[in-house]
Amino acid sequence: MRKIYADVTSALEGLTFDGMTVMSGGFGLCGIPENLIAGLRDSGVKGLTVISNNAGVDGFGLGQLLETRQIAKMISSYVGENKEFERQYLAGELELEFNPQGTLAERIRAGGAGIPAFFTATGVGTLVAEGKEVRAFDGRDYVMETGLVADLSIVKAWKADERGNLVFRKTARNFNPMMATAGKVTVVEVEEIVPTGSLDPDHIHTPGIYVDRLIQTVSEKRIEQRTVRQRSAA
Amino acid sequence: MRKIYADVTSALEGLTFDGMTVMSGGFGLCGIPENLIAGLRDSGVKGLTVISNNAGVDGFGLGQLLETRQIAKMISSYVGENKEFERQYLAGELELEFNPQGTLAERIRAGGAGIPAFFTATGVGTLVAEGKEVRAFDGRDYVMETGLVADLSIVKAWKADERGNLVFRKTARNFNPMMATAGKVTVVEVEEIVPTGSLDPDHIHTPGIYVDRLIQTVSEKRIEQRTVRQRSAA
Amino acid sequence: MPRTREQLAERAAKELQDGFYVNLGIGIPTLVANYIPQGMEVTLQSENGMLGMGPFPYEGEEDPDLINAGKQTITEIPESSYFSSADSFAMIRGGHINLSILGAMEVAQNGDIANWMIPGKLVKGMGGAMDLVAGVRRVVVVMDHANKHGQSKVLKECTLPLTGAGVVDRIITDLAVFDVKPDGSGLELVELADGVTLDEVAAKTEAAYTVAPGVG
Amino acid sequence: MPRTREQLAERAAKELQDGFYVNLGIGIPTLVANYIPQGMEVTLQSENGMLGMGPFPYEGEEDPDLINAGKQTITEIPESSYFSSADSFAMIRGGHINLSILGAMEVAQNGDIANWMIPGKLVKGMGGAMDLVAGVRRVVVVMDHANKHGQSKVLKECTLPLTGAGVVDRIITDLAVFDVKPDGSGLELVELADGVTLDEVAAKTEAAYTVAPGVG
Repeated sequence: MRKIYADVTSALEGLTFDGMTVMSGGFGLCGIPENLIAGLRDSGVKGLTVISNNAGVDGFGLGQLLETRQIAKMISSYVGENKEFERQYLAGELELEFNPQGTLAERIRAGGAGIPAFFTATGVGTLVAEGKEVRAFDGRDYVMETGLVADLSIVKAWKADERGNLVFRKTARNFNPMMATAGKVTVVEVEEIVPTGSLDPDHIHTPGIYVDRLIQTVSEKRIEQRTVRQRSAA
Repeated sequence: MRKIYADVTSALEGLTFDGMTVMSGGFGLCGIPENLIAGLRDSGVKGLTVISNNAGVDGFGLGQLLETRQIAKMISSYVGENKEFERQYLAGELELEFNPQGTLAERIRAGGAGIPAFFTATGVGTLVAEGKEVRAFDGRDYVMETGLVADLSIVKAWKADERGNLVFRKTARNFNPMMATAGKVTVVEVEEIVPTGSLDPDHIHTPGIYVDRLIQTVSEKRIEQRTVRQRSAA
Repeated sequence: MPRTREQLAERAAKELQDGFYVNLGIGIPTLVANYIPQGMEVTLQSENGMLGMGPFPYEGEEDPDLINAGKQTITEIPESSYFSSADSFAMIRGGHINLSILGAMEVAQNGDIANWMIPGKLVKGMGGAMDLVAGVRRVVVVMDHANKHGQSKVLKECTLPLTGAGVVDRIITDLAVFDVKPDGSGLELVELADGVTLDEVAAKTEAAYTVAPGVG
Repeated sequence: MPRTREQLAERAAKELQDGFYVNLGIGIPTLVANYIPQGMEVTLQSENGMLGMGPFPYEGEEDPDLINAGKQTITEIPESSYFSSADSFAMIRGGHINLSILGAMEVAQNGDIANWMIPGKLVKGMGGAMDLVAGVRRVVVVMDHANKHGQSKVLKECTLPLTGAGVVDRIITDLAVFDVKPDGSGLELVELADGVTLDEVAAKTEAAYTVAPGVG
């Protein structure tokens, strides 16, 4: 039970400092640690470098930290859905580093796996490779990319046991498992904490070793692009 | 059903050629594709480079391919359990490349993931780093290791569905998932083929995209080091 | 006559083959899913972490934990599997996806593609596009032949920052289909849309190209 | 008197801390699992792909799909999880394991360790040892102070090919405990086994070392 915290405030206590780097899981609004993001906002921490595939929407997800100007820099692959982001970026108030999505995912995985750098063909011949080492292997050019780590990773999972073993649900998995490995400290919010032993050991996505603190929360789970098909006429 | 083959012979037909490189899953005798190894032996293919963490035991697993002298080179991390291996190696009949186990696992993962090279601290300052590039990142030295691919990967899983989605069981998972990704062709033997849709999509370890051919087999699953504890006296 | 959006998607669907694993980009490429021939086994990958992507859900059955790379709600099918973003792009980067069909702002005769950034305009990011064009075995671009100013999008050289260099295999436009010749010698016109003439394509194409035997 | 194997394991168990994730090597280190204090939460990792390793099975309950890194049959416990070898060594290499306790043939005063290869003898391979010493946060060696010829295994410099350079944090022998000073200045003797004198250690140790205040 040592990993389980009562609420967002206690789960983040002592972990935040101005100028820190935070990884935040999720793809779009799917699988984001929405309660922990709100907790970071409430903590008042400033000058954050946030590593997250996207930047939330106005007023939700990381949009909340943009509104309060707590983010100094984003490392992302796509940030299209956020007017406040756009405004701050165009005004030069926000620094932005774009990574190809797969390179971002692999940099995080590498950071957690003790790999300081790797080569990928993604981005060769583009702006992404500028200033980076490019090297040929077997006649093809690859660019060297470096591993990423964070002072804090905030992660959303579906279920956890009391030892912090995690299971994700459907495409809400996305960046969460790698980020759990790449934070010096990893805090996880889940929809349900179950007794240790009730998750199938063959089906645990993230072993508890990567989880420092754990809270059970209720999530809004907002849908960004509700898209449906028509039922055939009866 | 297009991926399902009737037996080992048909599953390997047209895939073998002398001098080819084969990855073979398993750790010790746990989770080895024992029927496909026997199939390679029966195919008569020669001059194999075999990438496998271990080399089987005399007469079982890769030991079968050593007996018949079909292996020219092994890339492994530990090969202690095999007298015929020892004899051939000491006689200079068998080439051997030792990789640290984690480096071997990561090289295979990299090969399957389109990463031609990566840096690791493992082996720096040892024989393993000789002749390889060593570079400092953040003040620590790392050695560059390259990705591995194979002409053929043979893999053992527990269950598969008809589309080749795989689930492994306990520590029989080991090297199998990465090898499935790093073979130009991947052939998998499983204990049970279940209807598509009966595996939980959140719990599939290896998506069917990595599986070219699939057979259902009966495995001996020999135990290498049977170790037990005493029951307390009643 | 130039192909409509639906006709472009229908034509692009002819690139599919039985047993293929395919990643479809946003926009017209997404429509290709509607034209998979009956009985053909095609598995769709979504780079946010799903293989075996089903159709949009019926109203009331949307699941916020189940979206595609365009952030749209989707559904599961029997062969579906989920995985992390790292595993998803390992699949893409490692060359395991047979085919990527995606849109573009510009394609050059050497196979360069630009589809993520217009200097001076707000840049939203490349998302997974750079990984897809670099990693997928065959890259097919589906786009209008000309931009809204009537300028050719099939160019000698891209003017916009690249998404990938020398990565496109085929270009399907509303007027024609070009192959990027694997020997690097440029484009070959391999198909005209119904009612479109060689002269019309010539007039609207900046890139140099040869014409395959029997076309026109 | 020199510590027995069991006493060495018992002493090594004092390196454990509540909440630690630990990888135990083959031999004496494996015995450390028997001395985990009651109520202390220690999770054992097995580098072939398991976290939360249980004890050996009862006879008749062996599972060929469930072995440890020494290929011995083991069991599952409630907190167990399984993963691939790549994920296992990502855990090790990434510095997520708190402590590795392992045996050695030689350790040098700069923290070098040799435990995988004797030139001229058959080499079985390094297995996961190089990854463990390079990746785990704290590396503690448990070994006899001298080899079977009576020669010190605690050396100025290793004579055998290294498993890792400058990676050992502490050496526990049957005679004493040494810390490898983090500033690179060499060894410090921090503890004597019961009944062992400073003179005895001095006589049997090739490496240079300082003696911590209060020892001896």
